[in-house]
Order: sequence, then C-alpha cells, then structure tokens
Amino acid sequence: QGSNPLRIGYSMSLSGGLAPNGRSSLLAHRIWQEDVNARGGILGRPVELVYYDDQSSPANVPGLYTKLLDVDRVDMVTSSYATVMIAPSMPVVMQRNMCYVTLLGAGVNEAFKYDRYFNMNVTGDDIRANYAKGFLDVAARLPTPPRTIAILAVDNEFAQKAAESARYLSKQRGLRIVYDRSYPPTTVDFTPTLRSIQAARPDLIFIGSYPPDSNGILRAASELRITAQMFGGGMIGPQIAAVQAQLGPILNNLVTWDIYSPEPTMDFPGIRAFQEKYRARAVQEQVDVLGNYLQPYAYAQMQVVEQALNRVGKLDQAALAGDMHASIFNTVVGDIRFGAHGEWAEPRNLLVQFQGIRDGDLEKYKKPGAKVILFPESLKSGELRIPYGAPA
Amino acid sequence: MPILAGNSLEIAGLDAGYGAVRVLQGVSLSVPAGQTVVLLGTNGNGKTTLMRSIMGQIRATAGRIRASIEGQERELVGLSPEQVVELGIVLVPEGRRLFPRLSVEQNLRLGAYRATARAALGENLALCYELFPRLAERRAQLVGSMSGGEQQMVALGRALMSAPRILLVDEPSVGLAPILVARTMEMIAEMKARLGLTVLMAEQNFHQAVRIADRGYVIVHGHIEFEGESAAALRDNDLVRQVYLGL
Amino acid sequence: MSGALLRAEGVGKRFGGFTALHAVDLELRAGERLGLIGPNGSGKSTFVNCISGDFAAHDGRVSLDGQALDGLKPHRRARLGLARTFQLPQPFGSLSVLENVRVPVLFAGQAGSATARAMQCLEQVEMAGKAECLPRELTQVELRRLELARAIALDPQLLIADEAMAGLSNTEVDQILALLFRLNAAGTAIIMIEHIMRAVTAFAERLVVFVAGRKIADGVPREVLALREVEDAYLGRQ
Amino acid sequence: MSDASLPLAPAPAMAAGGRRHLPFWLGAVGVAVLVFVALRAIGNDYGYFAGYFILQYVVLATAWNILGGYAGYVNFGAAGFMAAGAYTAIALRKATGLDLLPGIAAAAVVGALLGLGTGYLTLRLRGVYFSIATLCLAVVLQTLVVNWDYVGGSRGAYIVRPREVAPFTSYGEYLFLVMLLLAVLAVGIARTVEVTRLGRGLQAIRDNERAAEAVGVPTLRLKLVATALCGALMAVAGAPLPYYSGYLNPEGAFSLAYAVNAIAMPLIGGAGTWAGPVIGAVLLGSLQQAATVTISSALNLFIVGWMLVIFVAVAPRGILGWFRRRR
Amino acid sequence: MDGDLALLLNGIVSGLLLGGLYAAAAAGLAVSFGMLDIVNIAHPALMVAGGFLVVLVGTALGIDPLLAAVLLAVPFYVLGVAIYTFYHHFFERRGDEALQGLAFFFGVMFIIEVGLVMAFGPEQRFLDPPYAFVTWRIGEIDIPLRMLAPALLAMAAIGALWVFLRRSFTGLAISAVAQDAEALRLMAVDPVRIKRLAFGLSVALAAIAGGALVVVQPVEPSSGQVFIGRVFAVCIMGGMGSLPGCILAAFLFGVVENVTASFYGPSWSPAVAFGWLLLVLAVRPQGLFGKLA
Ligand SMILES: Nc1ncnc2c1ncn2[C@@H]1O[C@H](COP(=O)(O)OP(=O)(O)OP(=O)(O)O)[C@@H](O)[C@H]1O
Ligand SMILES: Nc1ncnc2c1ncn2[C@@H]1O[C@H](COP(=O)(O)OP(=O)(O)OP(=O)(O)O)[C@@H](O)[C@H]1O
Ligand SMILES: [Mg+2]
Ligand SMILES: [Mg+2]
Repeated sequence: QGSNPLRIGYSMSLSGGLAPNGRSSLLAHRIWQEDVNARGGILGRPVELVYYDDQSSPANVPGLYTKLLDVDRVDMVTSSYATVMIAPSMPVVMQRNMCYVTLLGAGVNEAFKYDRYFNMNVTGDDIRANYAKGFLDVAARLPTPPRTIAILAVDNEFAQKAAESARYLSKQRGLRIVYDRSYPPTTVDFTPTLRSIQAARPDLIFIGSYPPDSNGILRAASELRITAQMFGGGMIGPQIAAVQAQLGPILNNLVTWDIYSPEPTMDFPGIRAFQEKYRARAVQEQVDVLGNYLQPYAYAQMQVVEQALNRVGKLDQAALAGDMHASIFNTVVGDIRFGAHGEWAEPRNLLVQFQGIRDGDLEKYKKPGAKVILFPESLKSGELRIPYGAPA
Repeated sequence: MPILAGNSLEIAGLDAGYGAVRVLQGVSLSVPAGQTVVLLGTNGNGKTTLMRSIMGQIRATAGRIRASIEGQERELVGLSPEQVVELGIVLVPEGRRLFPRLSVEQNLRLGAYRATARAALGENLALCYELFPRLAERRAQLVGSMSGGEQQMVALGRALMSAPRILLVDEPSVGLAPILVARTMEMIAEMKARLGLTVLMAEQNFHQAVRIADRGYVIVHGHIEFEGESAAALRDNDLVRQVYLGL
Repeated sequence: MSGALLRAEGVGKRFGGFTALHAVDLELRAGERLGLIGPNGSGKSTFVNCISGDFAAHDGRVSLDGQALDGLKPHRRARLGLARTFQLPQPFGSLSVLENVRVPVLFAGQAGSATARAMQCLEQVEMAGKAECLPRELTQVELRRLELARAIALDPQLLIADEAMAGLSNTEVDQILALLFRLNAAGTAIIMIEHIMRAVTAFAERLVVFVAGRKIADGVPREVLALREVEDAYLGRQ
Repeated sequence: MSDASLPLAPAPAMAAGGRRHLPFWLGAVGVAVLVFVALRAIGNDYGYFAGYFILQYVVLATAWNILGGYAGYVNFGAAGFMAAGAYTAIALRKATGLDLLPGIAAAAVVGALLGLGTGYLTLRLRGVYFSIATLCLAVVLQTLVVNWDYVGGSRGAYIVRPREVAPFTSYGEYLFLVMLLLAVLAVGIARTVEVTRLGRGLQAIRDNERAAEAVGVPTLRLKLVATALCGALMAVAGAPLPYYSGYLNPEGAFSLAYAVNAIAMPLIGGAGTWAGPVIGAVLLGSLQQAATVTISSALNLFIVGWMLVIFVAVAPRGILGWFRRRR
Repeated sequence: MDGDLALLLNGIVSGLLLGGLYAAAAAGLAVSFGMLDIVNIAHPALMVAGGFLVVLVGTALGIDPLLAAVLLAVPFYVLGVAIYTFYHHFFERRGDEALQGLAFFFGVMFIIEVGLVMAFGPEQRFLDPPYAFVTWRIGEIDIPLRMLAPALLAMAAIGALWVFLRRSFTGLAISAVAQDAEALRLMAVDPVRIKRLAFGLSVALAAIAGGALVVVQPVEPSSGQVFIGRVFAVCIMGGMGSLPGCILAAFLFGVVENVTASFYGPSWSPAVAFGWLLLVLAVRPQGLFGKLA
C-alpha cells in the first residue's frame, strides 16, 4: 500500500490560447509534486499527477474529467486555469461528489452552488463589489477628484465581469461613464477605439483586456499619447514577463489589477524558494520566466489539497470538503480561508502600479519597487504616481 | 524570310493509345518540308491521338517520330510537350483549349512564351491582328465569352504567336459557319505562306481541306488506309469518295 | 388557336455595351422542323439561351403553346416541354449514362419506372449498351447522343439542338439526323442549329438566318439559301 | 474558381437492393442498440462521453455531407450552425424552462430557417464564394451572440443540468442515448436523400448546375432543401452541447474545430455517400479522443494534424474509395 | 478641426494602415487561392510561422524585423516549393485537389500551430525595431510607424509582384495555369513548374507578412486564426486573382473595421465588415473587381 501513488487528476491547457498560463501552472504543479514527494508524499503515498491537454477547448473538458474519474480513477481532482475550462468540468465533478480545488475561476459556483468547490482566486464571492474597488478607491484619493470614467473590455467572461464591477462601482460613486464599449478578441488595431476614448476625455480609463490585446491597447495608447489620471484597471497581460519585456517604458505609471508582486508586504513563507526553483527551469520549459503571476497560486492550489489531506488523513471527499471550509491554509500566497461558496473568504484584489520603468529589462521585476502595491491598505507598498503617460 | 529548307516530320510505325486501349497501330506518314498534309478520318479513328503523340502529350508505345527543323534532326518520342514546342512544332488543339478568363491579347501573348517567339512578339502580334481584324477589335474581351468562330481565330492566332516551324492543326473547322470554314482554310494557307510553315492538319471536311492540301492520308481505326500524293489523288480514291463524298 | 407552338417577340440581349441580339421575332408551329443558321457569333446560342431561360433576355416575350415563359426558370420551361442540348456536351460527370438520363425522367417525366423510361430513351439514341459507362469514357458522338437522350427524356414539345452534329462524321451525322427525324415524326418540333449545311438542308422545312444578332431571312430553305445576303454573310461563294 | 462541380468519388450506381428502407432502419437501430448495450455493460461513464463526442461529429459530418458531398457546396460555417443550435437550446431554456428535448426540436427549426436564409442569400454563389459566404455568416452570428446578453453574451451561459434523469444511470448516459438516436436519424435522413430523387438532383447540381436546370431539375429548390436540412442537422448536433458541458461561451461554441472536422471527416470517410461521413467521424473522432486522453502534451494535436494529412494523402477518395473499385 | 471629423479622418488613416497589414497577409493568398485555385487555409499559419522565425533571425543577427522578413522570404520560397510538390504529388496529379486539398491544408495548419508551440513555447514573441515607437503627427492625424512601415513594405512587395505578374511571361502563365494546365504545355510552359514557382512566391509573401505582423503586434502560435476569415474575405472581395483588387479590398476592409470601431464601438466591427462582404457577394458574386467569364 505504501508505494501505491496518490493520484491527482486534472486537465491542462497545453496548447491553444490558454497554453501560456496552462503550461506555467503545470510547471508549478510539478515543482510542488517534487517538493511533496521529497517530504515523503501525502499520507505516506507518493503523489502522481495525471493530466491531459484540453487544447484550450471547453468541449474537451467533460470527457477528460470523466476519463480521469472513471477510467484512471484518480484520488483527487483539481482544475486547469480559467473559468471557461473549470465550468464544463463542474457537472462531472459534481456527479461524483468530488472535492474540487480550482485555479483562478471567476464566479463559477454562482451557477452551480456546489459545496465542495474551492477556488484559488483573490476575487472573492462578490466580484462586482470587489474587483474594481482598488482602482476606484485609489482614484477617489486623487488630488483632483475624477468625475468621468471610460470603460473598455474584451468580449470574454472575465473581462466582462471586471467591466461590470467598474461600471457598478462608478455609478455608486457618482462617476459619469463617458465611454463604455467592448471589443472582440479578434481585434487587430486598437487605434480607432482608443481615439474614441480619448475624444470622450475621461479622467479615468478602465480597461479589461487579455494578453495579446493588452499589448495592442498599450501600444496604441502610447502612440496616441493618451493621458489620463489613471489608466489600466483590469488588464491581464502586464503581469506576464514577455509583455513586460516588450512594452518596457510604456508600462510606466500603469495601474492595474494583479494577484502578486514581489513587494516586502507579500513576502510569504516559501514563496521565494518556490520562485527560485521555478525561474531555474522556466527558460528551458519555455514558460513565463518570472513566475510572478498565477504560478504561485498554482503551487498554493496543490498546497491546499496537501494540507487538507494531511489533516483529514484519508481520502474522504466529504471530510476533505469539511476541512477546507473550516481551516486556514498556509500557502506561498499567504494564509487563506474559504467562504461559504468556496471563494476566498476575504478577497485580496491587488491594485499595482508600474513605477520607474525605463526599459524592458526583466531583472527589476524580481525585486521590489517596479510594481508597487497601492491597494489594499494592508499590503500597500508605495504611493500612486500620476498621470499615466508621463515618462519615468 | 525564314528558310524553307528542312522543316519536316517523319512518322514510322507508331503505336499509341490510352492505357489498355490501343488507338494507333503502326502509323507511318511523312510531312515533307513546306507542304500542307491533311489527315482525313472520321470520328474516333485516331487523328487527335496522332497529334497528341507528336506533341508528346501521349507517350508512343512503339515507333519513331522524327522532326527535321532547320536542318537539325530530332527524335520526338520521349520528349515532353514543352520540349516539342520549343523545337518549333506547335499544335492548335482540338476544342481550341483557350484560357477563358484571360483576354484575347493575353491569350495571344502566352502563345509567344517560347524563347524564340518572344523576340518576334511585336511583329507577330501585328501580323495576327492583320490576319484577324476581329481580334484587334476585341483584344480586351475575355475569351470565354466569345463565339465559337471567334475563339477559333484566337486559337490560330495563338499558334502563330509561337512562331512555329511546323504547325499541327486538329479539326479547325468544327463548329464553324461554312463561310468561316473556307476562310479558316485560307488563313491557314496564308499563315503557311507568310511564315513558311510545314502544316499537318487533321480534318473531316474533305472539300475544304483538300483545297489547301498538297498531300493527304486517310486514317481508319488507327491504320493509315490510303496515302494520296496529291489533292487529285485523294479526290479519286474510292475510300475517300465513299466516306466523304457519299458516293 | 393561333397554331404557334413557340412565339418569341422582340427578344433582345446585351452583354455590357455589346448587343448580341436585336429584337428577334420567331414563331414556330407544332411539329415544325426549323433550321437556324448564321455566322459564328451571330447570336444563335444566345437566342437559345434566352428561350430556354438560361439568360434573362433584356427585351421581348417568349411563349410556348400559348403559355408565357417570361420569368420562368429553365427547369420550369423544361417541364413545360422545352428541351435543349448544349453546344458543348454537359454531362453529369459522376453519374453513369443511365443515371444521366434518369435525372430528367425523375424530375420531369411521368409516373412509372424511371429506369425503364430512361433505358427507352437510351435505346432511341442507340446508347443502351453504354448505360453503365461514365461520361468520361464516351466519345464525342456518344456524348452528343447522351445529350439528346437527356433531352428526349423530357418528352419535349420542342427540342432545340445546338450544334448536335459538330465534329461528327458523315455517317454519324446521318445517324443523328435519322434520330431527329424519328423524334419529329412523333410530334416534336425541332430547331436545329448547325453549320453542316448538308444536314441543315436535308432536315429543315424552314430556315432562319441570323447575322450579327438580327434575323435577316426566314423562309423555305432553297429560297433562303439563294439570297444574296445569306451567301455573303454565311455561305461564302462556293 | 473551381465551380460547384468538385470532383468527388463517383456515386455508386444504386443497386436495386439499396432502395429498400426497412432493412436499413432495422440495421441502424440494431447497431445503435448494440452500441448502447455494450457501453452499458462496460458501465463506465467515460464511454458515454467519448461516444457522445464521436456521435456529435457523426451528425455534423452527415449534415455537411448533404450539402457538400451530394451537392458540392462546401460549407465552412458548420460551427455557426452548431452554435446556433446550442444557443437556441440555451435561449429556450432561459425563456421557458424547457430542457433538452424541446431544445433539440427548437434547434432543428432554427437551424433549418438559418439554412434556408443562407441558401437564399448565397444562391447565386458557387464554389469557393459560397464557402467564404458561409464563413462570413458564422462570424456575423458569433458577433450577434457575443452581443446578446440574454444568452450570456461573451460571458457565456451556465446550464445546471439535473444530476439524474429517470431511468438512466447517469445524465451522461441519457445524453449519449439522445445523441445516438440523433445520429441514427441523421444518417437515415442522409441515406433517404441519397436514394431518392432529391439526391440524384443534388448530384446533378454538383456535376453541372446549368445542365441540371436545363433537364428540369429545380436547382434552387433542391439547394434550399439541402441547406435547410444541413442547417437543421448541424443545429441539432449542437443543441445538447450546453447540457453536455454545463457551460457554453461563444468562443467554445464557434470553435474552429467543428468547422474543420465537419469537412475533414466526410472527406476521410468518403464524401457523397451516407456511410462516408459515419466512417470518417468514427475514425477521426476516436483518434482525436484517443490522442487527447492518452498523450498528456501538445503532441496530441500535432499527431491529429499529421493523421489528417496522411489520411487524405493515402485515401484521396476516402476510406470508402479504397473499397469501391474504380469503374 | 471638428472632433468627429478628426475621428473620421483618423479612422480612415488608421484603417488604411491596418489595410496594409491585411493586404500583406492576403496577397500571398491572392496568388495561391486566387490564381492557382489552391485553397491554402494554412496561409495565415504560415504567416505566423514567418513571424516567429523573423523574431528568431532578427534577434540572432540583430537586424530589423522587416529586413529579416525579406531574408526569410527565400527559405520560405523553398518551403512553398516543397509544400506544393507534396500537394501536387498527392492531390493535384490525381485530380483530387478541390476538397482533399482543403483537408490537407487544414492538417498543415494544425501541424504548424502545434509545431510552433512545441518549438517556441506558447508565450508571445516580439521584436520591436526602434521606429516602432515613433509616431508621426500631421495636423490631427497620427501615423504610427509601427503600422506604416509594415504597410509600406507590403505595398512594395505586392507592387513588385504585380509588375512581375503583369510584365513577365511567367506572370501571364501563372494567371493562365489554373484555367487549362494541359493547354499551357502546348505553349512550351511546364505548368507544374509554374505552379511551384507561384506557390513558392505566395509562401514567400507569407514570410513578408509575418515580418509585418511582428512589427505590428507580438505573435503567438495561434495568432493566425484571427486572420483566416479576413484574408479569404479580402481575396474574394477583391476578385479572385486580382492583386490590385486585393489591395483595395484590404484597405476597404481595414477602413470599414476602424471607422465602425470609432463610431459604433469595436464589438460591431467584424459583423459590419463581414456582413458587408456578404452583401458584396450577394450583389456582385464575382467580387468587387472580379470578372465573369
Ligand atoms: N482519354 C482517352 N481514354 C481512352 N480512350 C480514348 C481517350 N481519348 C480518346 N480515346 C479513344 O481513342 C480513339 C481515337 O480517338 P481520337 O480522339 O484520336 O479520334 P479522332 O480521330 O481525333 O476523332 P474526332 O474526330 O472525334 O476528333 C477513340 O475511340 C476514343 O474513344
Ligand atoms: N457572356 C458573354 N459576355 C460577353 N459577350 C458574350 C457573352 N456570351 C456571348 N457573347 C457574345 O455574343 C455574341 C453571340 O454569341 P453566340 O454564342 O450566341 O454566337 P453563336 O451564333 O452561337 O455562334 P457559334 O455558331 O460560333 O456558336 C458573340 O459575339 C459573343 O462573343
Ligand atoms: Mg479528334
Ligand atoms: Mg453557338
């Protein structure tokens, strides 16, 4: 029995649009696997990861999870990255009453209300009330209080939720929304869109975008010399090393949502060791070289599973779920606790700002100071600089 | 003016066909320099097959095809159509085979693709429009939308553009109005005279063909059944009279 | 009863700036054998296409057996009994000869066994032996026959044969002629477009001549052929 | 440029026995029952999911074949029709609470109407022009869905399906059975088309539309029937999708994979016959499924790509073409 | 200047620049698809592969991406010749190209995409020349060199190709070859050689387009999918095989997209652009500049 491995199964996006995040999370998982096996595994059993490439296609997911559960008979399931991949796995996982720790879903459980669902994401239960809060809170303290805001978001579920939050909170705080549009992921040229935004002369520009578009948007913004007191908000992309390398000074003074920054306020136990191991292998594995984004969360995702299993001491899904609801987990992304719906009990959406960026060199992102945390108060590590568009 | 000497074709014991179907069996004929030779034969007797074998579009299974061009002897069997055309042997194919979505002029220009013809492009184009004034009027029309007769002119013109030494023509009269059949024959004769061509023409229209023919062959079921040394000899032959003159 | 089977009045057709047909009138009695001749490019095929509905004529009206055809699609006209063959044979390349003929029977024929009727049509054109062949295995004559068999299968009142004999030998021309005569004897009116004068004179009871998109003569063949304009434009000096 | 007349395998001359319907239906139902019983005996839900995955492609490929195989009109917009079906099911559920089966019926209607509309809009187009027009249609549809908040817009729609359906061991089994019946129905329809005059007419259109019209084939009507049938079946293939995955977003529903497979599968099996798409879908579908669940890396797609190339290269007339003697 | 007018003018200018990129992407297809009748659905994937290699070569040699693209055009020409040779051997020679060829190129597309993931990883790649950060400003109108330089290169390449096609016999043969390859042999032209050459050229153009793409935006292995619909649409709208038509259609497409984005929001751009194409097709099935034979 001792050498009989404990199998954790999931689907991963190793090809297709989600592959960059998929592959780097996989590397984080493998590092965790090595760490845990070096410690003697879980419940005395070595850990084995069973994963398949879902090709970033949601239609593959239900089949893969059925295979994992019915044929491979894995002991635990976790998820790949992103809502669109997690949601199609839910019916299958729920059917088998498995305890399910997922990675960066957004509001998946609002529909399913599954009590064994646990999500590793900082957004918390109420995305609408929390996601853009940092952006608007920080804006509220600007020397000249902003009166208008423009909102632009890509047509995908996460960015739309981000935009909805910005819309909701803006209205709540009496900001006038002078531009509110979405764009299709196939957009190539953002110049006309940004020019329309510019024409509306907003004080704040909130953008919900995804990696390839974030580049286009920021490039176009710099070409059009767009300035605003604050620009950014919900951009996914500037967190990624390749984007940081390419955009260089264009990122300066950009404020955006984030989940991790190597600031002293986030120096959680184990995170440096993890990132060291990760960075040592990232180039060779052709994944994000910094590991400053979801990679620590992927590691932490497995830590949650590990700690629950160790506490419960047996593969009892109901007991595991109970433990997860009740316990605090000490992970490389800090101590976390899950709320009733499986989201983090206390949301921890960061608002960060790129500061003093003069070039695309990546070394600075390994140290504090390049991407300072403005929000939440508890993790704050620097002061806001305005406006966006000013040289470093 | 081109040298008249030595553009001739000599076919000996030629066998050819399509896969298992043997169409030509031991065909021998000669096209002497500067002459117009007609190949008579009703449908499906192998005229087109012979033309295609000469051009290298069909590989002969036996026999020889020797061309003498400007005093140079060449064996044609085994050559590709491109190589045959490069030698100056040009075919006006059955069904004309024009490029329907190109204009008249583009079709004509393509005719001048072979190296020697390129040099004379301007000259030949002018000659072409002189011979076929209708084409000059319609030089920008897409060939696909032209009537049968007009297309036949383009086909002849295109062959002319290749600056041929030996011209092969496969059933030029098909689908042409009587007046045009006559005119086509005259045009072929005129092209021959102007360019000093040697001509091999497959035809069913005996009366018209024989007007410009110096000699002729009758092909029946892939065999040469009769060889007429002159137009008169053809006219007097029983086989010809039976098949073509309905006597 | 006016007696006219086909009546075309003022049929005109332009291609861009070029007028291929200038207001052509033509009437045809039931069972008549009409020869339509004219130099290449004089608009014969264009006229046929206007009658059959392949082209939308710019001007004019066409009626068959008293029924106006204008605006009807070609297949409707075909079902009303107007059959045509194409100048270049247009077989259904992936269907066997028999299936080629079954298509019109299925869509326009009467009830009964389509296969039997199709075979019957093939027998009429002496193609029964090739029923299982694919069109690419046929010779030119056979393709013409297939073309005719498909037309016959429509039980037409009027058959327009657009150069059904081009490129055929004398004997073959005679065979097709005999076939057309047989059809005609059974009551089908026929318009024959042909450049083979032997066939035209043997077949037509009336001759129409087109030149440059205009009808320049219409009458008894002997008289028409003797006309100066016809000789100049079409026959040439013999 | 290549007009509607695409060179395809010559249709087999229908033998007299080919027209008998009862044996076919009995056979088809027999096979279906056999498959179902076998999977049930294995008693493994994964079998149902893999089966569903393959069967949806059987329906999709069969639908494509009606227009593409018989009539020679290559439809690039399969994903659009499929998504139209899926979103019809979602919209119906949101509006009325009706679930899968009514959703399928509604999808059939919507798909047929959409097909009819496509047919009308593109009736003058032939060859590649038609193909590109269908591609455009899919893009336009996707934009509409993305901007249609009622069905979730770009955020996607959740369908929380019941965990159990009365006599079945699991919802997966139920879905599989539904898709199995749809597949039998689709193949049956395709075969009926093939052996009736509709199929002959479509083949005539494929070979030579002008000549078809001249011999009395109502080409427009036939094409419209074909586009409507094709659209309806494709939509039907998509209708259970939201129930299958519990969540659907436009990107997933309009995935390029559907358009590609809808074309590749009939080609690999042998286009222009009812059995071809079935063979192609089963073969390529199982291959894809097998590659996905056995190879845990991006290599699986790589292999599928190569298999596609190799298949079409070695079996240019489809698998069926191997068995059919060249006449 | 009036705000809306400036917006419109800028929409048009940026649309033209975007059109330059589309033209670069579509020109190769105008040759393979428009003239040779080869439905090369993998063309955008080839373009992206070109983009990756441009990054690789440009970084290694420290040269401008556009220059790297021009250099890469040569090996891409060879690649095109190889692909065509395979295609000819397995499909065209047997007369199976129309549909089977389509499936073949779908396969090629997958292979390229996944091949790129396996070779370079899924991360985006970029290579920014210094001028990519320069924007010219003429009155109210912005002209970013990031968009202008690729557009100019594309125009130059397409112009050269056009002159070649119009002026040379080979060009004439290329436009004839799809219509009747056998007849072409009777003009002393080897149709296979012509097609090989033309397809090689079309793939070489994919390399140039790849360079243009890299300057405009970073590339990812799946970047090509965005372009599939657009480049085919541009080809069709321009009229098959007409290069000037292709360029004009590309410009129109870019302008329609960008003006729509300026005034009605970007989410309607594709629907308007493609819907407009549908309309063009319904009214003028042969495309804007196509001729009917
Ligand atoms: N591609 C082919 N495959 C098989 N048999 C063929 C092929 N082409 C021609 N044939 C056959 O070869 C024989 C000779 O044909 P060919 O075309 O040479 O005759 P032809 O004298 O030119 O007749 P026509 O007057 O019709 O042009 C015919 O019986 C024909 O059926
Ligand atoms: N689609 C078209 N576009 C432009 N011109 C055309 C078109 N179709 C035919 N024409 C022109 O119309 C004229 C009449 O052509 P038509 O085919 O009717 O002639 P025809 O009398 O049948 O000649 P033939 O005896 O050679 O077959 C020709 O000059 C032809 O070029
Ligand atoms: Mg012949
Ligand atoms: Mg005609």
